[in-house]
Amino acid sequence: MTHSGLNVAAIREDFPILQQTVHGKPLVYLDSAATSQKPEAVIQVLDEYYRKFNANIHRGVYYLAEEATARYEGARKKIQKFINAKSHREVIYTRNATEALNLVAYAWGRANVQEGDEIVATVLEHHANIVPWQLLAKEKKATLKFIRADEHGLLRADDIETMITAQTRLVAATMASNVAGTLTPIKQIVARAHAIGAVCVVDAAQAVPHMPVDVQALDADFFAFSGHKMLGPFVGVLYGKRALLEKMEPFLGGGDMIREVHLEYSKWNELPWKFEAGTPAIAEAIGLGVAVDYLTALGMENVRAHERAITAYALDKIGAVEGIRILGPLDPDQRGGVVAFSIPEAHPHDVAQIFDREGICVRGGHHCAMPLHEYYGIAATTRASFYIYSIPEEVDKLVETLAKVRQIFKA
Amino acid sequence: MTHSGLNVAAIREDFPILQQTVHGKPLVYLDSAATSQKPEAVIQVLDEYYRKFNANIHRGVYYLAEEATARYEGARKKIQKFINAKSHREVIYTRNATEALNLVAYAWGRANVQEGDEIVATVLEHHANIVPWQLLAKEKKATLKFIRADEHGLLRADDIETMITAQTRLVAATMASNVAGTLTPIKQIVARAHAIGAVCVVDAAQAVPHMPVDVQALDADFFAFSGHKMLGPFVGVLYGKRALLEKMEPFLGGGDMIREVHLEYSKWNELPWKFEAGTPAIAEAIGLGVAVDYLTALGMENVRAHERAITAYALDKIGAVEGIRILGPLDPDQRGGVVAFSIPEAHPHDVAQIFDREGICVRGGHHCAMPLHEYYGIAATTRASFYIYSIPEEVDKLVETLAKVRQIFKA
Amino acid sequence: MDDLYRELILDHYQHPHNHGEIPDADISYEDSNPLCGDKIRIDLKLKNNVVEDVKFNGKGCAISQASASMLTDELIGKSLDEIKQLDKQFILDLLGIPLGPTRIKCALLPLKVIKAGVYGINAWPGEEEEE
Amino acid sequence: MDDLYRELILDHYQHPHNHGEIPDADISYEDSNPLCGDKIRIDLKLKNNVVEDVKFNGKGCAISQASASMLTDELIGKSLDEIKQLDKQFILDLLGIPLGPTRIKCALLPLKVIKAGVYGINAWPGEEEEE
Ligand SMILES: Cc1ncc(COP(=O)(O)O)c(C=O)c1O
Ligand SMILES: Cc1ncc(COP(=O)(O)O)c(C=O)c1O
Repeated sequence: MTHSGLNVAAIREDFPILQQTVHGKPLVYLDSAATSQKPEAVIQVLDEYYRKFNANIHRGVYYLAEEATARYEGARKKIQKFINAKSHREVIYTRNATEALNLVAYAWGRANVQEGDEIVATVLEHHANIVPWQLLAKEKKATLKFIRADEHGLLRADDIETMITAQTRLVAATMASNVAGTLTPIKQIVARAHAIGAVCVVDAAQAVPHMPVDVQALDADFFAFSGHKMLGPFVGVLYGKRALLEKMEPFLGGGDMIREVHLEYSKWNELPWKFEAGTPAIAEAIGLGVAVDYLTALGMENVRAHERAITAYALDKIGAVEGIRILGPLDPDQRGGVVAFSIPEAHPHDVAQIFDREGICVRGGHHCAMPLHEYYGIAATTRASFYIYSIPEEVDKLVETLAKVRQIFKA
Repeated sequence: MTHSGLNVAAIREDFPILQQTVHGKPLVYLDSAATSQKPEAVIQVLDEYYRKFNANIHRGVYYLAEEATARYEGARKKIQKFINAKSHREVIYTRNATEALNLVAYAWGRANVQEGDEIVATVLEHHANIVPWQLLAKEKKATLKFIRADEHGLLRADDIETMITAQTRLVAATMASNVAGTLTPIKQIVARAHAIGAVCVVDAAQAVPHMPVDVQALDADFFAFSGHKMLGPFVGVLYGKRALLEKMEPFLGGGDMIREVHLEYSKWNELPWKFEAGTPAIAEAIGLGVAVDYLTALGMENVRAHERAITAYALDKIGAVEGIRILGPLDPDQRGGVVAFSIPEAHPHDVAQIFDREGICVRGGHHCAMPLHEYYGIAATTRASFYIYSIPEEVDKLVETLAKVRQIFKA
Repeated sequence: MDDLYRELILDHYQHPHNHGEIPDADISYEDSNPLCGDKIRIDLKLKNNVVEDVKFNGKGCAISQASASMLTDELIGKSLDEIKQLDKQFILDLLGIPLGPTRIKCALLPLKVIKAGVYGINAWPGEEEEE
Repeated sequence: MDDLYRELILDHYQHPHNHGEIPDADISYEDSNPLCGDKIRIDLKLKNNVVEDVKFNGKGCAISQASASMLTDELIGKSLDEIKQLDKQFILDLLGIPLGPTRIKCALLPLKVIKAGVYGINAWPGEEEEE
């Protein structure tokens, strides 16, 4: 039904968790924006790693270490291609998107943001793209400002122009909102930041898993995302332009990020290792490489088309529920596959709980975007989010269950 | 043969990787100080996690999320017991030991170390317990000093007394050296630090996997270690005294570490979550819990006894090789299960390479402890390190192969 | 009807008891659940260390609101020392429904607020076991 | 004998050619392998942009030392432009042994040093493919 080029039935077969029942009901997983499920290929490569070639990397010359290193670095090159970075040196493994953003705040921000400077974010941001800038602004006595959104969750074009000023050193913006769903005009934001000489940090945690991305076309300075939201294990990625990364001092100190350590001084390793201190998440990076293979084989254009279709269907069906309020743009071309909504009768926590009894996983709360909720004068929402394995029947179940919720809570 | 209470033959059965052959030879894994191998139980729980209850934690009310959260937090309590922390709030998951040490440097160090203060480390440290202090000392214009070791790799008692002075704010010391093997008088170092009002940061990366530890008996302020060196996956732990952690500002900002986020300000979450920003390594933490179960079932006294015995055997056999130099104390009571050595004929890289041809995994290089090597006037060493699955026959193979190396390299 | 949302709980949620504020309260404390942002504030009016009046305010889910409504009902006439004795089980018995670990935090938020108010600190004794 | 340590390599390791220093070198550059700490320094004496003399210094494994010894042998009489053309394969052919990814870094260290010296920068063109 999605006319997307994805064979969703076949895809679902690849995800063991989707074969499960919960509370006696088939699992309906609608929380992929929080974390995605993993295909068999990713689960198996982790298993294989521990059974066949687990070793610490980079410094071992024995077979296991060579194999682990080759696969770890091989995965980096897959990721490089996936986001079209110019060099593998621009791809830094981090713990998650959050750490990637903090790395920029600490290693670039502390050296380049001074008292009186401005940092500009947007009201749509996830906490991961707000709190690091609050901490930085406080330390440096800089000002943190926010580009506003209109009532449809679209960033205000006038704010993009006027908020980013000659005082702005850094612009932090999401490419896709994890609540409103909004696909932001990120290219335009990057261009505006560059026009006044600021760097632009893109939170791509909800973009990279769901649509084709090209960091060079975007001209992003920094670009953060998380493996666990794109079929991979718990590992994150920071892309950074080489020229910027070369100039930065390290963030974390320790093994692997050094070239030489003496009691009195140290010299740093080359990129990307300068920013990878200590033993990294080796198995997880390798797993992310396999996840990237899986997504590449599907084709990210197809992934986007499928999600656009199911989101359109969901907006339609959920939007038809009486009294419901959906956050964000109603045009599926302007949004990713998340639909956050509220109903007057019940608190999202209670909604999510009743959904759980039906085997449906949705999230109730502020989704790590309290300011966005505050901005729209709403305490919390219930959120359904989609991925390559989501099907319209799951949306139908959600809508049916919503009717049950209202039945229970009718005053 | 080890009279240790460990049934090593049965243990070896639990480790799939040890059943493998490499270059047609049975695998002899002697690099556990770099990373340990994983037992079936740990490998299986990771697999089970992804197949049955993968979900993001803390904020979901549905079954998968409840289950993942309960297991993630349950693992924390196992770790708490394992190191005898007073509260689970004192156990913070990090990426690895390196990040744990950096967390202290950033979140405690930057707030408490001032210009002219002293930080004291030791010449035995791993880069992970040197570089963060170099970065901190540089930023704060503080002085970094090093407690010296004697020719047997034992820390000089006089230095412990005289180097730690009224100017000292922080003492960073390893509990067990990853090269010299030295078990340091860590209790005495902590006491000395406390006597002058400094905090003591213990690098326990080579201690926690190998012997009983008790953070309360030790009275350590901070205590860092890595799951991957103790049968677990890629995740680290920072223990910190609650009173200290409560007073500290957060390190990384983002989801989960907050109580409230507003555009203008944020409030932090309770411990330990205040220091866990973003999606953590959920599967890995759960896996570490299972690793802790495994070690607990063996009994850490037994683990230590086994390693002491095999180390004594190795010191004997390797020490008998003509012209060999072994770093560190020769008394097995004073050292953990690592034996780093050099032979005059061949560079450790070449030694390790020839060992690899025999299926033996040893490490050649500086083992992330360049200053230690520099201190002993040696460029690099070859290191064999042991764990619960190591057997004397593996030491025998190592010694035989050493003879082959000398044969190849005889001038 | 779902057993989690039995009549009584819905009734307390939709028609909460002791809802409001006490302008000249002797003790008042507010806290939020970091997992969902729900907030509860409780005001106490005392006479000889015994609760004479109590009101709560806040927005949240059915569980946390019903818990606050039921708990405040129980507080009237209790001494501060008696309040200090209240525990997790007391709340669970009041609610009388099975709760998973996440929802337990919702249920316990009002207790946490009242205890922190009474002890005058955030980390009241026994907190460890409650979680 | 292990094929990795064939006679020729051991010979260059134990009796390296062009070992030493050129005090009045026209180009000299030093670099280390962060993976093992091995260091190589190469000094060049030029005449009309052609290498007249070359010496290397450093401590390291048999592979990196033999590679330096063999490479420096080849440098004499080469122009700077010719040196810029040298690539990974050139070194592997000189050594004539199979190398895993870690040991390749040992083998390529001398080439890296000479290229960085000749280009005068750390990141010489083509570096990407070499790794
Ligand atoms: C003594 C010591 N400290 C710290 C570390 C760093 O551990 P990780 O790389 O897991 O952060 C290691 C491991 O190599 C170690 O041996
Ligand atoms: C838009 C956005 N940014 C950042 C993050 C943080 O990702 P992580 O928790 O993996 O660091 C998320 C995930 O929740 C997100 O949706």
